[in-house]
Amino acid sequence: MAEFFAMGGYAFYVWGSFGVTVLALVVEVLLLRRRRRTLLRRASRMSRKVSMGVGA
Amino acid sequence: MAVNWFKYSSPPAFYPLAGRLIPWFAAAAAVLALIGIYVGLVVAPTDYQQGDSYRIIFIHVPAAWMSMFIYLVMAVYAGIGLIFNTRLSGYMARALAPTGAMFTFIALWTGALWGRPTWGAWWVWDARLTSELILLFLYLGYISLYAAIDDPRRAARASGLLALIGAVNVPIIYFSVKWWNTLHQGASISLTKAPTMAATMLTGMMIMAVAAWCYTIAVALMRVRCEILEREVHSEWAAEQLAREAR
Amino acid sequence: MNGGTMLGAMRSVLARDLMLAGRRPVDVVTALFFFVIVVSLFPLGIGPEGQILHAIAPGVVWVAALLASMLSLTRLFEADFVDGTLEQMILAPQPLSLIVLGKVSAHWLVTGAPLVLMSPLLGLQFGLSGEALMILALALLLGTPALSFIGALGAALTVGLRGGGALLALLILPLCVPVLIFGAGAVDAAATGMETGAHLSLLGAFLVMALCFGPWVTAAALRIALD
Amino acid sequence: MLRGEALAAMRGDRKLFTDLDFDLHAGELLYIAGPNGSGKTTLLRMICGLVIPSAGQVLWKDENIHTLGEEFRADLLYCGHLGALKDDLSGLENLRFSCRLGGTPVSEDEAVMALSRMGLAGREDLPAKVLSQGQKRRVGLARLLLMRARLWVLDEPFTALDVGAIELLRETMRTHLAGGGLLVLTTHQQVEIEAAAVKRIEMGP
Repeated sequence: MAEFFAMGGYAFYVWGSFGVTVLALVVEVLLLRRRRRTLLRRASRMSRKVSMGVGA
Repeated sequence: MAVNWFKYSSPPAFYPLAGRLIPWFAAAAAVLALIGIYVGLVVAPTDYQQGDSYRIIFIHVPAAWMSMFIYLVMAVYAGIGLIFNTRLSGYMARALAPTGAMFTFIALWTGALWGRPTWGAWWVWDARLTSELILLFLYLGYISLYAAIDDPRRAARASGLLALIGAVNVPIIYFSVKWWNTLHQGASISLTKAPTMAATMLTGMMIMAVAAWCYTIAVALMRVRCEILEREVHSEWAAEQLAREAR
Repeated sequence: MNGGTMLGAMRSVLARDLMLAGRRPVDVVTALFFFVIVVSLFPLGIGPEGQILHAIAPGVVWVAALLASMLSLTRLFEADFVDGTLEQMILAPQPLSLIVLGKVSAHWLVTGAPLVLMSPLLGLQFGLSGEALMILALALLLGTPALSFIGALGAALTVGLRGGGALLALLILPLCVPVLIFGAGAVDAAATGMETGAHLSLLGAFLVMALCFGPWVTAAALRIALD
Repeated sequence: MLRGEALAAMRGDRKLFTDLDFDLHAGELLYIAGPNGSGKTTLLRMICGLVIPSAGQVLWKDENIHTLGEEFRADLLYCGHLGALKDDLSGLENLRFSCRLGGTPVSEDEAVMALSRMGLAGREDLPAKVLSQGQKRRVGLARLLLMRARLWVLDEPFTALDVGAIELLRETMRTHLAGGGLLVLTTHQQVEIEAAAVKRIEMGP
């Protein structure tokens, strides 16, 4: 197992590549989910305001 | 069939369809990526010349392919948007750009990490790497132009035109850079040609490339859904959709 | 609408822009001075060693020419946009691409041509040989109009936007790479005594392409910008 | 002759107007009225072909103006709220350039005559930057006297003009309409113009 992670002495380069790639993909997905959540939160605020306005 | 396509080219019809497709592509991307990584890191044998450092190609090559394909697809969407004046294709082009830029960055990053043990330098003015760098600039230009224009319709059309011009220029730039590189006798070993391609390596790379496609489609669909809702917030269907989902 | 009046519109735009440049000569001189100063700064930054200067001369002159033409192109359509003339140009009963051609020609005559004329003098500072100086001027003669057309496209895409200048550079500089490579390559080849024909013909091909498609695409970009 | 069919426009994400129709024949006048921000200028620019409608189309002689292209633009004269004048050029140079751009080259004498009819006699050679706001407008409007366009589209033509100039402009418009021309304009002033028919579009807020 340790040998696998050592990558024949190239561990830094190989894991550096794979790690940064995974990081970039995860960050992209997280950013997108946050964008969507913000959008929905703003919408729910808006619809609450509208229904309150109707109630009053 | 044709009727169906036109139906889905309108944002209100496309939005739920995209929502249904996302989980499938995301799941396919995850499964394929796991298989690809297993093939690339475990099954594929160590290269006798480069040792294990060559395993970077399982990321690098698919990322480089994606960076170019995405630009091309983006330009096609932009062209459709300009010619037929459809909103959705503009949104799609916009939704692909950040992912394309990210894959370009990954290709550059892994190229540098591969170059250090192989060429002894983090950066070499190799034709492919240099073209990739210029491609990154093209992506950044597209994204900046889109962001700089306030009116969404002008933004989509102007940056779409830029994407088309860029796509026409990419081959010219690539051949210029390649020619320049051979003239100045740059690095001659290239990342893709380096190891003698064993069948397992090729399989691993292909699986990773398909995984990258699925990932790109899933992410682009997620982004286009946000884009549609943000742009069309004032239309009735989008407001209803938002209200339904916000609950 | 016969050919005479079509070219007439182009000619009148060309004549008007030249007249305007004549009334405000500062704008013309600025680009030229910028070019001269940038080129002259390199020896100061690198040191007066003849061999190095000789080797970097083609690249330095070309990059400086590229930056100088970007600098002046930023405002190519801006003034016409602000005072409403651009609207009238789009509504003119002549093809907008011809009007664009007129504007770009005027711009090149005013800012590009002086660079070409000045370049042999700057090449002398770097110790280029007689033949290399000639090729330098010739390559710039073919390359700078192509740069003007590419830059005009960027100016049309960014007309009326805040921070247009930096954005223009970001959009356009990657597209200028081929011209830069073959322009500087021609001079480099001349300086090392190699064949320059291939470089110059490719530069010529870029110019023809820019001439054919540039005005047309720029016209489309202007229509989008004013929508 | 000039027809708008189910026109719609967006500004940003907001709808400015939808389902707007009009029909204008030779000798007729179309007023576009409405408060600021109601989309009057957008509609004018749409009639000229500068703005592409998000739905519907504008027709000239029963053909889409974008298909007609130059043929339509040869019949069109548009004066926007921007004067299209160069500060560094004289009134005369400005006028002659804009006429040539519009496809009607005029001689120096004709241009001088038009400028003096507009009350700018003796000021033809002053650079536009020293002219007053009203004088600049007059230089812009002098085009109306020289160009033979069928369709005039004018955005607030009476702004910054004095009584005499307004009278002159009214007279010019009357002649244009009587000769079978079409006129589309927006204005805040109440100016009566005789025409074969006067139509109005009220833009909503």
